[in-house]
Amino acid sequence: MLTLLFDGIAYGMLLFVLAVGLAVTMGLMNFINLAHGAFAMAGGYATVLLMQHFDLPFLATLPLAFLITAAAGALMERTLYRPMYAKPHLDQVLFSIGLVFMAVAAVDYLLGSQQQFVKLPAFLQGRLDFEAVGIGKYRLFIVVVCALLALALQWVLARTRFGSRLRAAVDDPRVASGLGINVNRVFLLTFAVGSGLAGLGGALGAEVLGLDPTFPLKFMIYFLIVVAVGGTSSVTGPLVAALLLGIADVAGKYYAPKIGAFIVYALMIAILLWRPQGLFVRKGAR
Amino acid sequence: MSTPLRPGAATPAAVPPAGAADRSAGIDVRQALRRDARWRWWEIALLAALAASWFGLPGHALLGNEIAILALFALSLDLILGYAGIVSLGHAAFFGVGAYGAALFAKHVLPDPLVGLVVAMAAAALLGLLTSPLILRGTDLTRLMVTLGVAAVLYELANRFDQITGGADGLQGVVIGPLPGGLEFDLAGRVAWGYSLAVLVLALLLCRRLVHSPFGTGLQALRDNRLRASALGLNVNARLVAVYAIAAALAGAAGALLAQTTGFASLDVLDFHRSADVMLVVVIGGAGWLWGGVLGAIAFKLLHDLIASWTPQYWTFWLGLFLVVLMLVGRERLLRPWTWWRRAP
Amino acid sequence: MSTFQDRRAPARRRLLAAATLLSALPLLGAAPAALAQQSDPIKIGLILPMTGPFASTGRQIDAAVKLYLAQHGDTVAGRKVQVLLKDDASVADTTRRLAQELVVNDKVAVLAGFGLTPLALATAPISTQSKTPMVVMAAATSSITQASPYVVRSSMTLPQVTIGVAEWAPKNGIKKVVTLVSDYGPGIDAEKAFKERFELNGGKVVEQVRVPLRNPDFAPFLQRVRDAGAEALFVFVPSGVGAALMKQFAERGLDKAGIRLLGTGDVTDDDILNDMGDVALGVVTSFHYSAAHKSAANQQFVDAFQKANKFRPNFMAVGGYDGMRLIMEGLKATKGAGGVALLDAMKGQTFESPRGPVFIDAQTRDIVQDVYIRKVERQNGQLWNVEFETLKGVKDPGKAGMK
Amino acid sequence: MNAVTQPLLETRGLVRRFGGLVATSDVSLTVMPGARHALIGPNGAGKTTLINLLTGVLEPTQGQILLKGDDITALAAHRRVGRGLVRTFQINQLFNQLTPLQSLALAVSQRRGQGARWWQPLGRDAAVARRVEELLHEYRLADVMHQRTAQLPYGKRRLLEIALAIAGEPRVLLLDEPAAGVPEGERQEIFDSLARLPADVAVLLIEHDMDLVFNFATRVTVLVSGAVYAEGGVDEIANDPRVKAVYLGQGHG
Repeated sequence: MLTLLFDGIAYGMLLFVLAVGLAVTMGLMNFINLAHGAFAMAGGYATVLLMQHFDLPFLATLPLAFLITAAAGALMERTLYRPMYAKPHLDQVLFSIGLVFMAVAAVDYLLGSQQQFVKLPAFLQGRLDFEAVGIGKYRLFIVVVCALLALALQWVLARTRFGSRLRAAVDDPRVASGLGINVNRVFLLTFAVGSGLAGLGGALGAEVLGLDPTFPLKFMIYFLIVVAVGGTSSVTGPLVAALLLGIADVAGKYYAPKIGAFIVYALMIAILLWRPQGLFVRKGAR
Repeated sequence: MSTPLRPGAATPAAVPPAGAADRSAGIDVRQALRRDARWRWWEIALLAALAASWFGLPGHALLGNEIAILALFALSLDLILGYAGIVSLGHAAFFGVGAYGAALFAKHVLPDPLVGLVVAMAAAALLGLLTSPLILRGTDLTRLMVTLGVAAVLYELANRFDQITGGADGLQGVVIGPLPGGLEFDLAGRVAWGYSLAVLVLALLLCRRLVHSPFGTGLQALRDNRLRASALGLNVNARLVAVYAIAAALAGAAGALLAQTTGFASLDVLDFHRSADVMLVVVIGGAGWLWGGVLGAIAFKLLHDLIASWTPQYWTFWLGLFLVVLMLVGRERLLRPWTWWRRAP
Repeated sequence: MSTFQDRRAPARRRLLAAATLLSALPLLGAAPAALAQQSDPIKIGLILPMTGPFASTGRQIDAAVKLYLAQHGDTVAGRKVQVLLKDDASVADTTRRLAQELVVNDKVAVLAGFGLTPLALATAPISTQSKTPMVVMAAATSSITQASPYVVRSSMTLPQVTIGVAEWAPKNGIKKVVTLVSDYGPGIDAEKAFKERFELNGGKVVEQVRVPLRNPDFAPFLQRVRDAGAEALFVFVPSGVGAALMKQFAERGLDKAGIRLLGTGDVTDDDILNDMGDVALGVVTSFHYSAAHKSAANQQFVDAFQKANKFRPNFMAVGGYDGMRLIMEGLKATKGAGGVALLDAMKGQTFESPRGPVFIDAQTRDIVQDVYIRKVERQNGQLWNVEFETLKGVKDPGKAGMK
Repeated sequence: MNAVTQPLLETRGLVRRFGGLVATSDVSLTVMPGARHALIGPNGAGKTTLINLLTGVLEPTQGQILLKGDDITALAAHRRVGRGLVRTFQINQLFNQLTPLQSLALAVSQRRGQGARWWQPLGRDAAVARRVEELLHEYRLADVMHQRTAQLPYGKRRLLEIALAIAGEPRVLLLDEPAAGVPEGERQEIFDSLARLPADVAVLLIEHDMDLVFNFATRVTVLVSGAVYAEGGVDEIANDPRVKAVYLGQGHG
């Protein structure tokens, strides 16, 4: 069932963009940031509000969503997150979940608890039908955008100066700073970009995943699965994990609606039993 | 003022002047060690307060009952989190199994609460044993995810087999028999509260013995340094499995208490927020400290009720704020080096 | 000694302990206080999900209750009526505990609210035990009224509203249908009711899909529907979820494929209908209330409601509004007495609700009302559920079947 | 009686590879009862790897390890300890949250098979208590027995490190650079404690500090890049030009 496969891929791609930031920041700062979903939500709401109040076209709002959340991310990193890096994981988990609670309640208060909607431009609605296979235009759009992002990320990490610095910092912050790399700046940038990507993902996903104040809680677990399964040391890891998750989820719901979610979790446990460090890890992870 | 409080070592008398090792021959090690396990006045006071609350606050039996149950649940998490250093975001799994176990047992087999309690604990302990291999390997993140996954799987199963569990509508028609002495669970919930308190106190006493025993010390040892623990000849994995099962049983007891005192069980007992809440409770009260669970539970519930009654819609915001500030400011209780959280040195 | 106790500054521990004990004190005071004054005002315990995924339900009902009291005054037999609003965050055992507290401590005359079936079911035993009437303002599983002889329902039951569309569809040349419902009490009710009535009228349900209550993505389920090749899809999902489903329905191209979307009114919930956009246009639903219902009573209700709140009233609101009416009228009849007297006073009430004529069946304690077939249309720039057919005085078939 | 003739600890053709790198290549070693056996070699000679193989922290790629004649190659680390094969660590491995008192009481209880008891307080057993007391005095820890290990001065922690091993009543004791990082002032305490080790215990000592080695050991094995390079009495080794070349030549300490 190709359509199904395609949906799975689209869903997975979306999850990838949403979660990759989390993976990188976690790998880089060894910081478990459950509040990642809050940035995704921020991006989603940014798009919705921009469209509603400034009636910008959907496409125009996407980069804005990225920038806004990235800025927010940078700000938070500076003010709130940095002091937490040194703390134990448990503290980080609770700190970030505290942030999630605040974000959820605040959005609820400001914008109400109801679902928000993105009015897609006409050319993204409906679907293309190649004889057996039907493909939603918007999902195609998602796949394309996310694929491009994935390539871009890979390129940045592998080719650019920043990428090499980043990888150095991931390997060993102390050594990196010894090499005269400004680790703090790398952290800041990475966090900002990661949050930005989440925001972009949220904007793209609002249509498919739905958008309401409980978004960060609803999808936190999915993000964590992607990161835990994919490992935090590469871009490919989370990508594969996200695709796997997406396809498994979609297929599970199609063929066994009642236990769809069950399949996802079972799969995760199985993989983590087989590879406690995740699918793709350099040795000597935490 | 704080001297009577500060036990043992802190009082000058207890520490022989440095270098006086040989003259201090005849230090009674048993006494010295016993000091760790000694009851302190505030512990007695807290126990008394718990008892007093039952007589003093008849109007709040239901809240009290929930607090007692949450405290027991937190105690069980603290045992693995604070003492053995196992992080879990899926502790609700055991709570839920206990709840459904007790409810189903009462519905289909025997309405007697005490037997039901034991059955539920056994069921939860069994699950603990079965899932313990999952928490022996991997990183903290892995452990978080796996425990979380187990709870989620159980949730889905309970939802799937709704003809047994009642699915999303909850398990109806659970009737619980009277406690020994013909004590029926009354509408005001005082009997229920007494029942839960009694179980809680028993569990506290048990855990207290546990953590001061060689076994308990061993747990703290392997939390601090697994490598050395096994170099002392401790079978680390066996210890972890054992404590995980014990904690599971206690969580199961908490679940059973909930099901029995409300005569009802719903998917909610397996929900993620249970696991998250109990984690918060332990941290608010202080991990690695038996009373942390109790105080945490009281603080958490009262906080919730206070804020919620003031602004029902947005209380989570204040809870979040509280957490963020707490973590940013930090507390000596939390700043304790958790070597098991860190990269191996 | 130096286990953990020792290393934590005892001062802090003492403080924490003291604080906890202190914070208990006000409760101590509160308890007698509550008993002292419980005689004068008449208390109504209103338990709603004000937080969590179903917060909008609570929002709507709360607003409606306030509106009713504002319009009709909050005194009965010279006594003030005091509504105690509690948030259960749609957690069943919390609902139950709150109900218990309201009954035991606050001595409420009646319990009301109950956003979802499990919440109502969990509480039913309390109302039975304490002989406190319980007005269900939202939860819609048929069986709730049987859970306790003290339950009165002012909302609707799913079979009741479902049969509307199940009657309509076959008459309009729709013979092959797939059903898609949320996998919990109401959903299963709807599925059952639809199948029965629809096939009774010569239709055929070719496939039945149940989706988990909370799930991110409808795509795979809708794909199933598409592959089943039916003429129409019948849907029940709790309000709020419907929107996402409808969008994906269009995005799957099911509409292009000529598949009609049928459903209960939950799917085209007035609360969010406007934001759904054109995908909602032409969706046919059957329901007991539409904000667009043509009647003076409704006009006035909707205007007042929208004046007081920034959102449109939906069926939840009307459920709360009528529920409040039941209670207030009942209390008037009983001179403010609660318990069985109030229950009896609520049974058999007949009145003109914003939704149309309704009456509380004395046997089933369930609401009997008109059910309307509506189509989503755009009128002066807004989307509305426009009613174009009416089934008069529909009882809950769920119960009709049983008795 | 054959305990005299039979080696207490023996390795046969022990090999350990990390990927391409060979950390231990074909090491065959015998440690006799009551031996004072030193294992020396330049940094990266694979000394610690060997210890890890012996104690079961690592699994050998090839070869056998025998304790009192029986094969323990596949035995879990904690079981080897039960059989009297005990080690200390080059880098302190202690229980930061516990006190020396608790740590030792735990170690002793564990040794006496009471480690898993949960129903009675730590150190209730009189024999255990007595042994703990002895250790506290012997290793000069009595005065700090109530302080958290994390807060002890380094020298004391080093002593505790050794005391914990001794508490395991070893038949074979593997000392991994016991004096490592100990300031001059405090070294003496370590040396004394080593001198006091029961005579029947076989000791395998890894050390850079040649004074310590030559004071303490009777037999020396030189390890170079994972393989046994030379073995013999202290004097032989001390005067062996090849050893001087590869090892002493580099200077030590």
